Amino acid sequence: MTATEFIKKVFFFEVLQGLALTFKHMVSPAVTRQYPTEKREPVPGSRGLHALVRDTETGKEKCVGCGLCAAMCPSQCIHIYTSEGEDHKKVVDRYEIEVLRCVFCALCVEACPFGAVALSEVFEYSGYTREEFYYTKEMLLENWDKNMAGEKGRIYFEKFWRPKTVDFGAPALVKTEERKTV
Amino acid sequence: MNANDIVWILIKTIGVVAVFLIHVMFVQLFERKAIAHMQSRMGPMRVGWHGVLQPIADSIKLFFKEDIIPTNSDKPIFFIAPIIGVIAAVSSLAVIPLWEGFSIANLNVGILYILALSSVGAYAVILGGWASNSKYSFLGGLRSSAQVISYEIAMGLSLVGVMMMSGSTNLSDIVSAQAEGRWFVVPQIMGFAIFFIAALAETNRVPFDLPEAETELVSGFATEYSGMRWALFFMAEYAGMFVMSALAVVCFFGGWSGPGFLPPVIWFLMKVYAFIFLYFWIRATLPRYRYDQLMGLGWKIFIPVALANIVLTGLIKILLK
Amino acid sequence: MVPLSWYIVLSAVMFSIGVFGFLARRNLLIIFISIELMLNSVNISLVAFSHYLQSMRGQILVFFVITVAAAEAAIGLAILIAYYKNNPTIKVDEINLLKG
Amino acid sequence: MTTPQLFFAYFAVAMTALSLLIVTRKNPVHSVLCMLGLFIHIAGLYLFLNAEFLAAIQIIVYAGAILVLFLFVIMMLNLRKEETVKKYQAQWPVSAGIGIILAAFLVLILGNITVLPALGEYSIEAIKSEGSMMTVGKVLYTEFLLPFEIASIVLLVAIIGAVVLAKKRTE
Repeated sequence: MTATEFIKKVFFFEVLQGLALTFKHMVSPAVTRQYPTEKREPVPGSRGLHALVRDTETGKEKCVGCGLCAAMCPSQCIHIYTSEGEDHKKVVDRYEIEVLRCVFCALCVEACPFGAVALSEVFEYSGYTREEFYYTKEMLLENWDKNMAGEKGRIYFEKFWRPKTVDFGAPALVKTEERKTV
Repeated sequence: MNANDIVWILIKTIGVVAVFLIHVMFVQLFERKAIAHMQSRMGPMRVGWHGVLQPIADSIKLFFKEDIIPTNSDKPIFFIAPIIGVIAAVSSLAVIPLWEGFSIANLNVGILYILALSSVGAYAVILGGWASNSKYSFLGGLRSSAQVISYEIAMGLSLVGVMMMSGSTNLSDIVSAQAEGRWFVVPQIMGFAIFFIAALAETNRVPFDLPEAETELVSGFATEYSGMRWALFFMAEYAGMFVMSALAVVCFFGGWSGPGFLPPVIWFLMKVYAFIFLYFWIRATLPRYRYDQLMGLGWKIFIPVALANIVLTGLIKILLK
Repeated sequence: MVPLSWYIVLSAVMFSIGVFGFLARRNLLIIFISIELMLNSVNISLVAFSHYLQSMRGQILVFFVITVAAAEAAIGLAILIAYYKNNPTIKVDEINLLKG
Repeated sequence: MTTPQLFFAYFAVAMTALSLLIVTRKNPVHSVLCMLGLFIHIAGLYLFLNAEFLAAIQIIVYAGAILVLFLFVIMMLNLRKEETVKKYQAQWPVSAGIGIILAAFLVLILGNITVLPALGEYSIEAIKSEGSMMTVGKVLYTEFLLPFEIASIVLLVAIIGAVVLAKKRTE
């Protein structure tokens, strides 16, 4: 042990350094956010509670009941029941999602050719029973009306998903950093 | 002693204990806030403005919590242990002089009285840990017993220098001996360092909180305690911290003395709270010691250094005569 | 004013209880504690005498008794532990290595 | 009875009861706890007899060191199974008889003891004016200097002896 080391040890030099560091942190502002009163805006395109897109023209769901989303879903939480309506058209009777099983991978949104299913930005939902999270078609449509209808829904599909059958015009070249900032 | 004296002593006692209970409630808010800010957090924010009413909410919660008694515990000892702790810690307040001429009992053996009660306080931890009949509690109790008897020696020896310089063990006399800013911390810097570190060990605070090391022993001796009984242990710990800080202020930092623009009691409390803040500051900074390091430090470094300090003080006192 | 004889009687009664404990118990630790009890009862009488005779010698003697008691406890418990390592019992009637 | 006598009566009853509890408890830890209560009462009695320093020493050394040592050993040996076996030796009635006879004997002999009135120089006022610690110190370091030094040697021998006894044998 050299003389400097000895002196440092006797005068608790390293302990004092540590104390100085903690003191510095004490006078610097805290980084925590007071969550329920002070919320962070969700990033556009973030994956929250499911929604079923309502067609503005017909006033009904866009979904045609092809079942691609249910086929893609890794946690198998989408259940679709269809029947034959007039003119041999497929009618979606029930479209149900078990939200508690969902892993929010958004493969269903990617799979859907019509842009009929979406993940809204709602992330605060809670309840006392499991049954509350068995979302039926009506609940999913209502969720769309409440959270994603109008311009927000359009931007959601145009910027992030661009489903194959929907015409968004010429693809605008959006640079990566711009996408992040939207 | 007439009836008037007895009434006056009762008033003083009740006043000091009441103020002290409020102190215990709010010092833990102070601790949570201080440590939170040192970790770039905010601490309690919900109850009242910046959480100032949090201690009251906590005490109500603790008061109504279920009092769980382990089946195979030794029930009488399990009940008595926290009470011993809190009585020992709170009675130490009796000799602490808050300002000139004010202490509940102006004992001639003040320092010895505090040391005696702090050693009785160790029983709370040992017996509580033993009576819980749990391995964690038991290990916590054993660690505490060994730690407290080792560090009490170093602590007593470190105060001998102060006793030699003031020629008294009466706390008021020690403060008067430091009049006009001749604080004993300057000549007794070695004694002060040992005293402070031993006080950390004696009150089971970080970095010597081996008896309640969370990562190893869950909550040490207090693992099986809940509700009010746990709160009594908690109170004893904070009371011990207050008493040790007050003892440090009285013995090394001139007690209630200070420039005249503030009343003496404010000076005293400011110094004590500076010390309590130092406890929290150290808790936020340092990691926990290993147990064998702790014992080695106590026996191999602090006791010899404290003895050397006594010899040096005596030599200098004779030379200056 | 409390008469001196009261202290002495208290001390004598405590001493006798200590003697009983020393002779009757099987647990070696309790026997040690009984010895401490006897020493303490003697200390009480010494301090009482010191007070009533207005002399310091009784108190000084108590000081030395405490010293010896500390030494005795340390050595006694060390012997106990050393014995317990070889032969795990602390009942005095089972500690009979020297019995032929 | 006057107030001091009432105080003494309380102390006497409590101390006798605690002593009996100490020797009759099955569990050594309970005995130790009663011993702690007894030490605190003894310290109170010492305060009553104007010996503040000894009262403090009684708690610091006896309660703070010796009794913790006992407790430590009891816990280290962990003798829970010992509680189930009988606690007295076979000859315990004889021991009880000896205890009672000794108590009766001592009380008969010493029950009426008195001392000559106020002989020494250390009256209550003298001790009060100087402080209990100062008076003890003065006598200890003048008249009893040699015994004091010998006491320190006794303690040193005890330390070394305890270390040697409790150490593990290394070949």
